[in-house]
Amino acid sequence: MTNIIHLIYLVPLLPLIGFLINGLARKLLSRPVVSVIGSGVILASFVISLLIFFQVRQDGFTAQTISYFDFLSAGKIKINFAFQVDQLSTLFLLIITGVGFLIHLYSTSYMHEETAPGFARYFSYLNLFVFSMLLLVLGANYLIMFIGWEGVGLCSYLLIGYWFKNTIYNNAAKKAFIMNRIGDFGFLLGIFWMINTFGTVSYHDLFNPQNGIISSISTLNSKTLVGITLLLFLGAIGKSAQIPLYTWLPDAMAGPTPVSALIHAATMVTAGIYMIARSNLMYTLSPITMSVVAIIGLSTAIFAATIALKQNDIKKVLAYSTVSQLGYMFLGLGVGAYTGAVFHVMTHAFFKALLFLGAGSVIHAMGGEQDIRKMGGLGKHLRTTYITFFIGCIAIAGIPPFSGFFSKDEILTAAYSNNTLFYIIGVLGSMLTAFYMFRLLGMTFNGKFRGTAEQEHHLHESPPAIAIPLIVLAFLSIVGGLVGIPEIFMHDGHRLAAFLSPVFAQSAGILAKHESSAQNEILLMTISSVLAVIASLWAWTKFRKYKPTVDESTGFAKVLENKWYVDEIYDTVIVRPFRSLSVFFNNVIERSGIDGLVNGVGKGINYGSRQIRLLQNGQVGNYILMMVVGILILFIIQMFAK
Amino acid sequence: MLGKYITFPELLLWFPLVTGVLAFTIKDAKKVKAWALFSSLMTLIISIISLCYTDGSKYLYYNNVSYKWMPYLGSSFSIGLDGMGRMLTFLTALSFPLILLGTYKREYKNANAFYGLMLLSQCGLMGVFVAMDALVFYFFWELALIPVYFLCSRWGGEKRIPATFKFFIYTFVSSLLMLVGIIYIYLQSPPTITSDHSFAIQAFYKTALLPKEQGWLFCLFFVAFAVKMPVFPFHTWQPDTYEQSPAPATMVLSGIMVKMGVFAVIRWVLPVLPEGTLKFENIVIVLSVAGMLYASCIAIVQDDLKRIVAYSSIAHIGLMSAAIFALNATALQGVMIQMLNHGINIIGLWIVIDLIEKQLGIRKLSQLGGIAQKAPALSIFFVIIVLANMALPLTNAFIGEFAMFAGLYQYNSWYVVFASISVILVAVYSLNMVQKVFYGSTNSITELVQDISIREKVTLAVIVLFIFILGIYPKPVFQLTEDTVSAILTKFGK
Amino acid sequence: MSAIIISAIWGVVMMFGGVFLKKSSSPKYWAIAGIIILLIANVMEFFGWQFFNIDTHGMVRFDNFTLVFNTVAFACTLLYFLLNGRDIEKVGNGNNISEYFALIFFVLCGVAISSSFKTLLMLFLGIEIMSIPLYILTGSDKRNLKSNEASLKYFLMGAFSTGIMLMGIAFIYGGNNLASFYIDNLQLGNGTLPVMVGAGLVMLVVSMSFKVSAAPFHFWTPDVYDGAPTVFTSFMATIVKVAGFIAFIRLFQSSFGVIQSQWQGLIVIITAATLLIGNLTAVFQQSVKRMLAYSSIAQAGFMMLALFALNDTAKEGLILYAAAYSLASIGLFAILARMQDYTIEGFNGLGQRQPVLAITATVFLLSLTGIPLTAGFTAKFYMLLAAVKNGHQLWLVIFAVLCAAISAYYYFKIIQAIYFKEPTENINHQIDVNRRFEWLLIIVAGLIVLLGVLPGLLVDWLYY
Amino acid sequence: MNITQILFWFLSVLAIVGAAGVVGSKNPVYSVLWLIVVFFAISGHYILMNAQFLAIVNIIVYAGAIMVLFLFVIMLMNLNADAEPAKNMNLKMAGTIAGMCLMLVFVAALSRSDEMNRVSQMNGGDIGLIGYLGKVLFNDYVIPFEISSVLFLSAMVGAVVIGKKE
Amino acid sequence: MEIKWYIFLSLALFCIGIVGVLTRRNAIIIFMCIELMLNSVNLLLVAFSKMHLSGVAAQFPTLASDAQIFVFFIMVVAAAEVSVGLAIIIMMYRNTHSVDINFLNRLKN
Repeated sequence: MTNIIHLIYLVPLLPLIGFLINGLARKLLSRPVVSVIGSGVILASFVISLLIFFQVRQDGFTAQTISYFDFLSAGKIKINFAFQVDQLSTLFLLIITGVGFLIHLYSTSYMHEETAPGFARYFSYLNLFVFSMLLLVLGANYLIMFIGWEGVGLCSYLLIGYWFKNTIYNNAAKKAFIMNRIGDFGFLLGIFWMINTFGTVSYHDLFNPQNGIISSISTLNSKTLVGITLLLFLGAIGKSAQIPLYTWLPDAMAGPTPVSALIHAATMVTAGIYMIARSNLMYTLSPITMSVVAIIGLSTAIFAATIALKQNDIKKVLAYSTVSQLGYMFLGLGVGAYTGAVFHVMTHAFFKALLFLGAGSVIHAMGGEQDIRKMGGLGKHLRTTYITFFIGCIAIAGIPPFSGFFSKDEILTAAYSNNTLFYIIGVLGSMLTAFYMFRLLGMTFNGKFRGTAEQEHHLHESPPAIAIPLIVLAFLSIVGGLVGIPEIFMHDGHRLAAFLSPVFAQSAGILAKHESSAQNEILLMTISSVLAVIASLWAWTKFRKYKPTVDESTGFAKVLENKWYVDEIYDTVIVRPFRSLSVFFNNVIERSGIDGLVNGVGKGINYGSRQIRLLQNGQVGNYILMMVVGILILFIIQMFAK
Repeated sequence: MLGKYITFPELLLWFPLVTGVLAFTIKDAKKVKAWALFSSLMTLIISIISLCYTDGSKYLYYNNVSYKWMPYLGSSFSIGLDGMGRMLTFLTALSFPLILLGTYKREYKNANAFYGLMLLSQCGLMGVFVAMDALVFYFFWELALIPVYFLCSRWGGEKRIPATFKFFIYTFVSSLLMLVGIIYIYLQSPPTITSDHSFAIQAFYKTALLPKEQGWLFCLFFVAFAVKMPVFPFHTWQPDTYEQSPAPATMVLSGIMVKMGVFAVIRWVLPVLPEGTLKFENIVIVLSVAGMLYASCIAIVQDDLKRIVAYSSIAHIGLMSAAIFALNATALQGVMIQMLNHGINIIGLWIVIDLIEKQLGIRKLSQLGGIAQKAPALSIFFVIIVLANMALPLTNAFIGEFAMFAGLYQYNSWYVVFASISVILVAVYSLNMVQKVFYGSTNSITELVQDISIREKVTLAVIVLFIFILGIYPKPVFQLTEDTVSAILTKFGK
Repeated sequence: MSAIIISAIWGVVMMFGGVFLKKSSSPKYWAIAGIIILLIANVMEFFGWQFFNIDTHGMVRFDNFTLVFNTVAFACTLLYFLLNGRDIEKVGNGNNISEYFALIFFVLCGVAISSSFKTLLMLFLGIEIMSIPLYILTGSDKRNLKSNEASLKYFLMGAFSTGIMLMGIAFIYGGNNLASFYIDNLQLGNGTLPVMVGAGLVMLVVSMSFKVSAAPFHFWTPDVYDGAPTVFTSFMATIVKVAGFIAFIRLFQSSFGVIQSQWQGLIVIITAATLLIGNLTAVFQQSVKRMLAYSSIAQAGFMMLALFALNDTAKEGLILYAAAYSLASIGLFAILARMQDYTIEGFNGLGQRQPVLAITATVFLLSLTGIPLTAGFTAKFYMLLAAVKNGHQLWLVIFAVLCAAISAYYYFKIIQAIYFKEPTENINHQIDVNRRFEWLLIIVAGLIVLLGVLPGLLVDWLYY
Repeated sequence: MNITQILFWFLSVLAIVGAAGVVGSKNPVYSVLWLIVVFFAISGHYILMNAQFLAIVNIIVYAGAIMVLFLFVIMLMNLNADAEPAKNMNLKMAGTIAGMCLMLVFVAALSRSDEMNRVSQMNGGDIGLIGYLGKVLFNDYVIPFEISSVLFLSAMVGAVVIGKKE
Repeated sequence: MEIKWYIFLSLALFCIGIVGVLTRRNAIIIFMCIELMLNSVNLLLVAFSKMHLSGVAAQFPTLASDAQIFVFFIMVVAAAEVSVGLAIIIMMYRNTHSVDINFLNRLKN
């Protein structure tokens, strides 16, 4: 058993192989073969991950770094291609491969209408994504993480633009990539800063408790650390869709629904959380950054939630919800609840994947329709979907004892002990969450069907390949929270915290624990749960009898419907001026300025040529006069100018 | 054994020359094409052998051959290969088969002259990379230009004559300035047995120059190389020339010739004029970084595929030139590998663009679209190459750019902050290009496009293979150039 | 010494040949024979075989520099005869052929004198012997008004500059304490330049500048080169002009070399002006012949750098430049002489019609531009080397280099016409060439490349 | 003021007046005649300086031969009438000013010369005598003398080539 | 006589010659002016020869006579030039029936 860790390379390698096979032989392979290969490799990875997990879980396991080769050795920089196996990465492995497998499975059915090569292309992209994501979490240094980081961005791009004939989808894909790149820009700078100051980017060198470089820093808020952490956080903002770079995520819903589930809900967008959790020590040492993270997280949470209230596209609602939930995770990170954040990543992966897949199932049934105003009453036709979706909604709304409750509560509790205002806003956000989720549920599954007759005729429950993942995820959404039962309910109930404790041990040592009293904690829980339940019920009752209205929404509702006009603002403030600048560069500076100067020299010479040749006017008298003048000048220079 | 009678630098230099001259005599278009391909493949084999062949000492004296040339002047025809030289000769040798294969379908009038000139330009380029004597270097520096000039002007697009002529004048002026600089340094160089001064590279390295002299000499040299690279604001010849040149010439220009500038700065400016370098490094870096952003911005609003790639190349080269002047091992190593990478990537880009243009006769973004449906293989290759051009991790350019950025960061972090904005901008225009060309729906023109043949697939596959191999395991290249870099840095006491 | 004597004698021979040889084609062969004899005699003298042992009282001296230059000049003349023999016979409707050859031999005599003089008197005579036959040759196309006009202009201005030169000589004689015309005696050892000698020096500079067509005394050049029959333009723009430079540098190096710093300013001004005016004016020309005339001014500017530098490298460079420039120009003029249309459009599509002519013309033009691998480059390189070596006024060198770039502009216009343009409809593109002519052009081009690769072949003889 | 000086001034004034006459006469024939006056004046100077040979040669060659040639040509062309239309006044002015400036500059420059006050030996010295000069010419200057024959030959050939009617 | 008077006289003649060259349009008169210039040089040379005779050349009279020989050669050359020059002028006259240099303007620019 001990050497199973050395098989770690197989975990990313298998998806890569899947990618290569599916990608290169996409014209030769039939759909079933592609499905088997595509899902099989992920399953295999999952199995290996599981085995590794069991080993890591054993007591006394210390983080291991497994180096493969010199990746980059230029001058001072020596960076290995190495994997890090510890509790955090293993947990993420499980989430990625586990949820990933389910979604692959789901996709085999969901994407069945694609042509065989397209199908293979889709699976190869998915495999590549899993590979990149695994690289991201497995990397033993920030460079490898960055590889995965950009890799998932790429896959996200490819998958959002999977239907490449559609220009809107392409634009969405492009937007996603570019926004991610803005984040990556910060990440990259952070890495450079690290390299420059610490000379290394390897986690082991930086964080190991014995002689890690960061570990030995004792001052808080050193300029370097604050800078690095802020830059890295910029990366996280981009990847995890936080204010101000969140706008790509709702647009990213252009991709196939399983992709939204996998990438834009369960895994990729949580990379930012992973990264900060991974560098928790640095963040802990820079409280300024922590506050920034918390504030941005919280504001994103509430901001996205408000937008979600008025969205009518089923996937858009979920997308904003994702943004909002990610905000919670950052809030957790910002207030030092690293475990809580990771916990929420996990539970969120379950229920948000569930919700997305459920939405996919709905869309599938509706023949591609995504507008919830044209749905309604689907619960009758899609029983499984309805039930699982319902479970998902409860979980995300934070109603006990479903998984969302535990994880969100942990974050909120930590927020409370950090700053009461955080807590209040957080609870408000969670109310909003409950509200819009149940609005979604109500409008989709309850009431009367509002679509066309033809659509109604075709309504049917999805095949098993779709249903099974839903059921599994629903199950996980219910019980997933049980790995993190708060201390007050059960001693040693927070197994996750125990499991992850080696990773966060150093931070925990530094963070002053504001242990709140047990009563207090129960009170808080009660408040949030009750509020969530109230919000849910209100929304459900209100929207289960939704009737489409033609009149345009006005005032604040309109602002919300238009997503606070953020896209428009970006367009006017950044995109357009930038484009004008580029046009200015191109037309004025390049054409008229530099090129004009160069051509001007040419023209000047031509002009000079035309003028100077007039001296040569054919008259001998003039010529001789010119000579005489020349003599005069030369003579004066020679004889007098001394 | 081989090294005793005839050496690699000689082989690499004379082989293309001889085959190039012979190519002129082959009248049959098909045969001459095959001949050129054969010749370039042979050169590639020679170059690969030279890469494997080592005798322990890699820097400067390795494989050095020297013939008496102008003994009174202290110039000898001396050529040799060090790590950097071997890398760049390899790039040259590798590029030509790729170029020829990638454009094999093209039919050019007077094929014998066309391919003959191609091979001659290869000879010229090789000469630049192997020269170990300033005069020899200058010789080849100009000679490499002439065949390319003819190629561009004879077989290029509609406005080829003014465009390439601008290019010619630009480079000619600048290289003449460099000649003045070379002469000046020569006249300060220490005496040798046969002459008062010497053009040999070692003599140049030993020449002691006053800081003030170094300052203006630096300007003379740098302008020459900046034009070739090109660095903002000496770049305006480039987009026009790339746009108007025939595809193979464009590839030679951007794939290899641009590297001449970078190479020359590393080989002839840094070690010879250390103090001049230190004096101007800031200015150069600022120019380069400004150029990066500027070119990237312009690339965004271009409509012509070739111009986009041209401006993108300016941006990439800007980073290289900035990194050179960061003057540390990391950055220089990055530059080294990036020379190779950029060469490979941009040739790939041109090949794809040429394949599109050849089939459809257009290369305007606004007229293209939906090619991915009709030509998936072409699209995949193109996307991969574009991604490599964007320096996505695990592709070759990432390694180079990462090292360069990291090195530049050591020099001054603010430059990197600005320079890496281009990381975002490159994504903007690259993806825009991919989208406009390959995605979306087809129109009446692009409907006719067909996917590429096996030959072109192989060509592009080789490029992609290099992209990934160098992107995942760049160590051999780093090792190859390590000694060169450290030898240069010792001049700066680093 | 044999060069002067044999060329004079052969001139007389050719002169009488006009009377006795009736067959119109034979003067050419006689002339070729004569030039070969001249060349051989000269080379033999170089290796120490003196035919004539005459006490010249030190008025002429044939040193290595002279002999190497003479060899170059005679070799170029040989090529010139070979290439242009037929065209010379056509000038002025085929009359007076042998007289033309006789005059050319007299010019060569003048060339030999002006490359070997040691006194101002011999310089004066040499320059005059070069000039007077050229006035005639310029006007040899008697029915052509342009030729007449050129001839008269050349003559008037030439005579005027002779006056200037003589005044200068007079002042130098009057002002120097040794009362000598011997240029070596003018070595002004104590480093001061007497006022009167200074005045004379300015006038000598002016008149020599006139002979080598340096600005602002170049005005005769375009008109005369344009008006003269192309074959003779070829001769006077190359060999004669270069001989002027040889005389120029010989005079100033021996006489005023040590006090160069006191008059370098003049040369700097003249050089800069020549480079600028020559190159700039050439840009706009439509007629290739006239363009070459201006370009010859530009090239003169580069050769002036030798005078600016005034060191051994400058001499080497001048020899190389002489060879490079003469060969390329002779070749180009030979092609031009066979063409019907002298405009740049006349060259359109030459690459397709006459590949050999095209490629050789390209080599000549590249050489004139100064692209490596051609003699033009090595020559320019030596010039720059010499000028930088001189150590002063580096800006002039950079200026020269920039002007060289301008020269690329107009030389390449022809290359562009040759290769990249289609023949124009309404222009007579006919060229009258044969195999022999092509081979000769190839030989000239080959020589250019040879000197471009191995300049030592020529320069090393200076130190033989 | 002795007789030499008087003669000197007289001849100088004559020469300058003659020269002005050459430039100023409208009729070319008068110009020729004025030029002859100048030549005589210059010959007078030669005699003053005891350069007898040159004085004679000047009269014979210049005044006698060359000027006659000029006269012939002028008469051949029948240019004795006022054939010259008014020249561009600007150019004329410019020419005159340039010439005067040149004169001014020359004089100004040369006045600073050391030689200015040295004396030119008048009347004495036999170097200007035919016998002396002849010896020098045919001993030391034999080469230039022979070479000047080439000059004459070429001039002769030239004149024939140009002058011969086709 | 002091040499300066000779110098001034020569310069005066020389410059009058130049003025004539510049202001006249008749080729023959221009040519005559050039002859005038040459003569002024001759005068100056002779004066210098006599000046040196009383100075450095007192012991070596050949140094002084060199100038007079030079003058002789100038005359020779002038004669040759005249023959050629007049021939050219006549040729010109034959073709254009004019010796006005202002009409020499076919070649320009």
